[in-house]
Amino acid sequence: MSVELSSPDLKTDEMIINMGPQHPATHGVLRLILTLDGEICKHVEPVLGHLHRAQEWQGQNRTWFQYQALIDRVDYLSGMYTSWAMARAAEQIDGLVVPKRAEYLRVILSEMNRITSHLLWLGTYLIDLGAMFGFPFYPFREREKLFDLFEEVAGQRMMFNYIRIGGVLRNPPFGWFDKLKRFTDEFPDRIDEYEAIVTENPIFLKRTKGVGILKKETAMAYGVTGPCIRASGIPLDLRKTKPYSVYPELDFKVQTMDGDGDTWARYMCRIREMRESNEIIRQAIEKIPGGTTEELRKLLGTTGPEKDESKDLDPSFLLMAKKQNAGLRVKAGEGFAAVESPRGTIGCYVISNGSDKAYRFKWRNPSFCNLSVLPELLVGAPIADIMAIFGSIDVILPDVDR
Amino acid sequence: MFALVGRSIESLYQVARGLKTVFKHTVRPPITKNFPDDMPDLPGHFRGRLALAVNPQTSEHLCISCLQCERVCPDKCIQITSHKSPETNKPELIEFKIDHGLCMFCGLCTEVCPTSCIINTNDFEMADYTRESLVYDLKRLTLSQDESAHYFAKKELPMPKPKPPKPAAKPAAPAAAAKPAEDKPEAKPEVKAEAKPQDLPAAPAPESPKKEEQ
Amino acid sequence: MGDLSELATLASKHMETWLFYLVALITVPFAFGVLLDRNIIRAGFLLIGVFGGISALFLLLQAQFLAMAQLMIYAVGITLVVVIALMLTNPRMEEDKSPSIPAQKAPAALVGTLLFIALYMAILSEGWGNNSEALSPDNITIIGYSLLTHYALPFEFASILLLIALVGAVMLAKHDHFNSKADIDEIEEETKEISERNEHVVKV
Amino acid sequence: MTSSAVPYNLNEIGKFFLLSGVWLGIIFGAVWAACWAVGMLVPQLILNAYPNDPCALNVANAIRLLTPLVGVMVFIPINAMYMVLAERRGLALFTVRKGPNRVGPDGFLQTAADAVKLLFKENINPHGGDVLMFTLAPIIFFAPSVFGAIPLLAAVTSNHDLFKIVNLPTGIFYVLAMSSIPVVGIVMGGWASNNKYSLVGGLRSAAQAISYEIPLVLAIITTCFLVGSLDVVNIAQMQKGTDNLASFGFLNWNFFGAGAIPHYLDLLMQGKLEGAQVVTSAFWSLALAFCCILLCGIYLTGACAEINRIPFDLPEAESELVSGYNTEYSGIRFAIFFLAEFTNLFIVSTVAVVMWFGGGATPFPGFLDANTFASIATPFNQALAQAGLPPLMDGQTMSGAFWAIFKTYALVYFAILVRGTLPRFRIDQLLDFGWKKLIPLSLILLLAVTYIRELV
Repeated sequence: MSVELSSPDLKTDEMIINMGPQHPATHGVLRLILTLDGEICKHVEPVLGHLHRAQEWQGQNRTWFQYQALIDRVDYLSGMYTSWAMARAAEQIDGLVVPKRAEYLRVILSEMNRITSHLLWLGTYLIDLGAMFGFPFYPFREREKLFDLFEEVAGQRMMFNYIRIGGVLRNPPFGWFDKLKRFTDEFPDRIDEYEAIVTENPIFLKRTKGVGILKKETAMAYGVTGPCIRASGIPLDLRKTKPYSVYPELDFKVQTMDGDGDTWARYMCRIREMRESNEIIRQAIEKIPGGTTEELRKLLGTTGPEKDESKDLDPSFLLMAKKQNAGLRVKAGEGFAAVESPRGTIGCYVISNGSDKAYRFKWRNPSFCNLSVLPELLVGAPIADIMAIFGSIDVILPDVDR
Repeated sequence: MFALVGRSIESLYQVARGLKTVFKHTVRPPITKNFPDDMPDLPGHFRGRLALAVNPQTSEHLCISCLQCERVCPDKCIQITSHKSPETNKPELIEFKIDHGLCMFCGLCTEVCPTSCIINTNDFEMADYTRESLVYDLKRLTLSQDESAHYFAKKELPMPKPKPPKPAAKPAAPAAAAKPAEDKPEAKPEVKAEAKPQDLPAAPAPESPKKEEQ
Repeated sequence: MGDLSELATLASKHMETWLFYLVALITVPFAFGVLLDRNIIRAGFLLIGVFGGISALFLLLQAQFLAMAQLMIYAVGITLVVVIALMLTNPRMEEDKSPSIPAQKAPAALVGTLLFIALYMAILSEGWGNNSEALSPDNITIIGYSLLTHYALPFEFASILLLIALVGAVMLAKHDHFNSKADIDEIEEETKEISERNEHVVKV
Repeated sequence: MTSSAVPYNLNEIGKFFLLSGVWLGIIFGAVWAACWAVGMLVPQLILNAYPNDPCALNVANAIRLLTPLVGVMVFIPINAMYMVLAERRGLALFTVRKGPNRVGPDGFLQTAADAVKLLFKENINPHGGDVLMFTLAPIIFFAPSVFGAIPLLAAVTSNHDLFKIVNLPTGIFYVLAMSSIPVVGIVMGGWASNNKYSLVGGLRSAAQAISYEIPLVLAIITTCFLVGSLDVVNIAQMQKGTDNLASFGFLNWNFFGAGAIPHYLDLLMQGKLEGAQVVTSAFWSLALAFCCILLCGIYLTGACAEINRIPFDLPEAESELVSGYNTEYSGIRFAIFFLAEFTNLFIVSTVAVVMWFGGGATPFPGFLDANTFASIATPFNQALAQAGLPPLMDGQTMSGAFWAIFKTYALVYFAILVRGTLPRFRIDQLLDFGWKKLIPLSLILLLAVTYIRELV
């Protein structure tokens, strides 16, 4: 039960507030023009484009090889997925079959990426809700651990440039899988800790329960994807509904929430997804062809690296299906591929004319589509809930503006 | 009324649980490091500042002015000046400039380099006062012999073949070092293929695409 | 040494008098400020200063309890609420630039003067300059007894008056009560319109 | 969590305590030295120079009167400096970090450096703002907390001679009245900034302070009513436990029902209770103790809201209002706001200690009490006496000060822990909580205490 902040029979003046683009809680450079009645938002107008970088146009002016280094900077918190979508689209045109081991590595690293993205969301969301000084550091601690692992494989912590057309860049180094396994063992306990602090906290419940309700129909109408729509009860998850890669071989559930998709449901959905991703990683480590790097070496009978020339090598142990070099060309044709990113469906539509550059790129970015539902949720919400709702949608501004 | 009391007690319990969990963290050791004092232990593949390696054994400059890195760079931040050496009729490096203010550390140049000359070092402390000072010239880019050896070992790169004795080369002066390695662009991949099974445990970074291809 | 002795004598004899003038010196400009400042919100803040000065006077009179009550209720509670109400009604914080009407000046001055004379006479007739008997420092008990015995009726009247004022304020803040249903409809319509506009924006 | 993940973090904890100990030693040493010099040394020197001169006596007395003011003036800035550091280090402990550790040994001088930085920053007047109000606001925010702290000095030093003068018969009422003023400063600052975020922050603060003042005052008044005094010294003295069971140590605190429990235990031991009385008396004693604990809880909640700390830091609400009322402030004015915030935290903690946690009384009779400290203080005093100087401090005051500081900082650390855990309320939920939960609860408690007091 809450006090009506504005009763219809109380006269007050309207106030227009410009929230952003330089506001601490707009996660970058979104500008919201709010019309407030007291503290109640009566009208909201998001202004986009402060971060527009012409990513599609750049794709048409860069070779395939160059563009894949750029593309994981679009959604910088889940770079794996953008590269993956692009790689899959190109592979579709080229008819490449990616080796099994590469697919597993893609799944492992992208699920790790999903965890890091959700962890960052968790921390910043609690900052949006005002738990500014303590809690947000805990998710970041785990995130750093994962980033250390990313660094060893891909060379950088966020701009991985790891998934390549036809496979992945390199094998994880020695001992990497053990570290990852150790992480997956302790991670569920960490999530328990977050939940002990946050999930049932009365203030948190008050701030999130029944706030920013996103109905199924609205979500469908606006093309919302990802945890936002799953929290509204629609089990839309490309990993299950349109399985790709090796997801059919892995055992996991799509996490949906019952009832109204309020901010708490979106929070809970992400927490559960982290647990599920952790399980997926654990399974993938078990199932990866060739096993860990050490086992692979043993299997091949070498103490050194995989032998290049060995004809007897199981093709599923390879990392690349196609020669990757600066002059990489993709056959003429068009392809579309979508992957399930932490924010929703990333779609990549490419037309190739057979040269080393793509003829046309078109991205479907989940943040942009999710953001479009924001005015629907914000009207009638008090100013403090604007941050709670906006944060719960989890948009990345470069992903919105491209 | 009783429901209210029950809810209040439940709320207090949950808050206490949160406080307990936070308090428990007091006894955990800090995860932060005193950065300039303890430098992070970076993996070999870390993509830091770009640099040009020299042959760790002979300290010859490895660049052969093939311009592949300049061509592949998405940001166009590499600028190579070279000319045809009158003696060997091979390209000879005059100046090599990388604008680190423009560079996005994607590492594509290191992947295409046929001689493993341009590498990403583990150095990431490049803050400077002007944009001009972020443009590194050949002198600042070239690593010493020890550093090169360190990175070759750390990145598990194949050792470059020592150059055949050449007439007018000055091995100590990398800027003017003539590159008489006539067959280098062709020969290098083979060299690597030979080298790998013997002394390299992991997949070398720049070669892996080729290696896995077969 | 002579200076010191004079100072000490002065202090011991006329300490209260000097303090009174000091407080008055602070309070009176505040009061003038309240009257003269055209910016109504600043005038409100100055009023807080006036009340603070008055509570200091109470302190000088050994009426600690009254001083604190004055500070808490008048200075902080009531005046602050008034100031906030002013802010809400005038969020753009404009100063009132309209020139005052000369026709109102003369009657205002007359009324002011008459009021002042009336107050002055009232104060003089009380003759309380002579009573120098010190109050007990712990005079809360006395105040409590007086309020509930001798002054019980005025006390109750005051509370009823406050209640009436409260109800009146609530009524004034509301729209005309009979139209409220229509207003709700109007606002709902507005909201709907806005959300439709938003849909349009999103589609574009 | 694997077992290897819980090695004890003794190093960091040790550093934290060392830091706190040294800082507190410096703070209270400096304060006491200043008070001693102004209140004892200078008057004595004057009297020695002009013996038997009534004027000199007057002057000496006038100087002595300044002692509490000087003490508070010295105390507040350096104490706030320590508190900022303690908060940062404490939060770092809770969040597996190290906290500031660069300036001075282990970050010892971090806040001093910050203070210097803030002093030298430019003072910016916002365009279109009201400069006079803008400048006055931090002072109005800060000054009352300085003056409000003065009566507490007497309470925490066991009514030391130097501070007797500031002990008002309406002490706690004075503190409450003073602590209600800072909100004027916030509203003023918010309005004078000519910034909508600031204005909203100021208005929120006013709404919050006015609504939480009621339960806070009610909680304090109920306790005053229970002990029958408004005098802080009196309240603190009454809670002083003895080793006698009828008023045993910490059980005699107001927190445990203002002595109801030890009184009951005493009666039980002496066998003065018969039959059903054993149970009913126990029940009422426990009920009173429970009421007092609730009152203390209400006070702490209301105090948190009064001083705008998480979870009630809505006026500042960084994610919504950028920085609320102090968005436009910079330099020294911002520093004053910052200082006042921490000072307020300290003062509300002290009030809680005086009202519920026994003031300067030792929790266990005989443990670090006046005698222990007297044995420390005596050699110093003797040395000073030989030099013809007044004594530095007696054991009684020292023990009182030590325990008051200890308890106050325990509460401050609890506030830091809360800050590290809880998210922030929404403004309507906050007012809802205040008006619909806390005020009725405090009224019910007032009623309950009235009756239970008679039954115990």
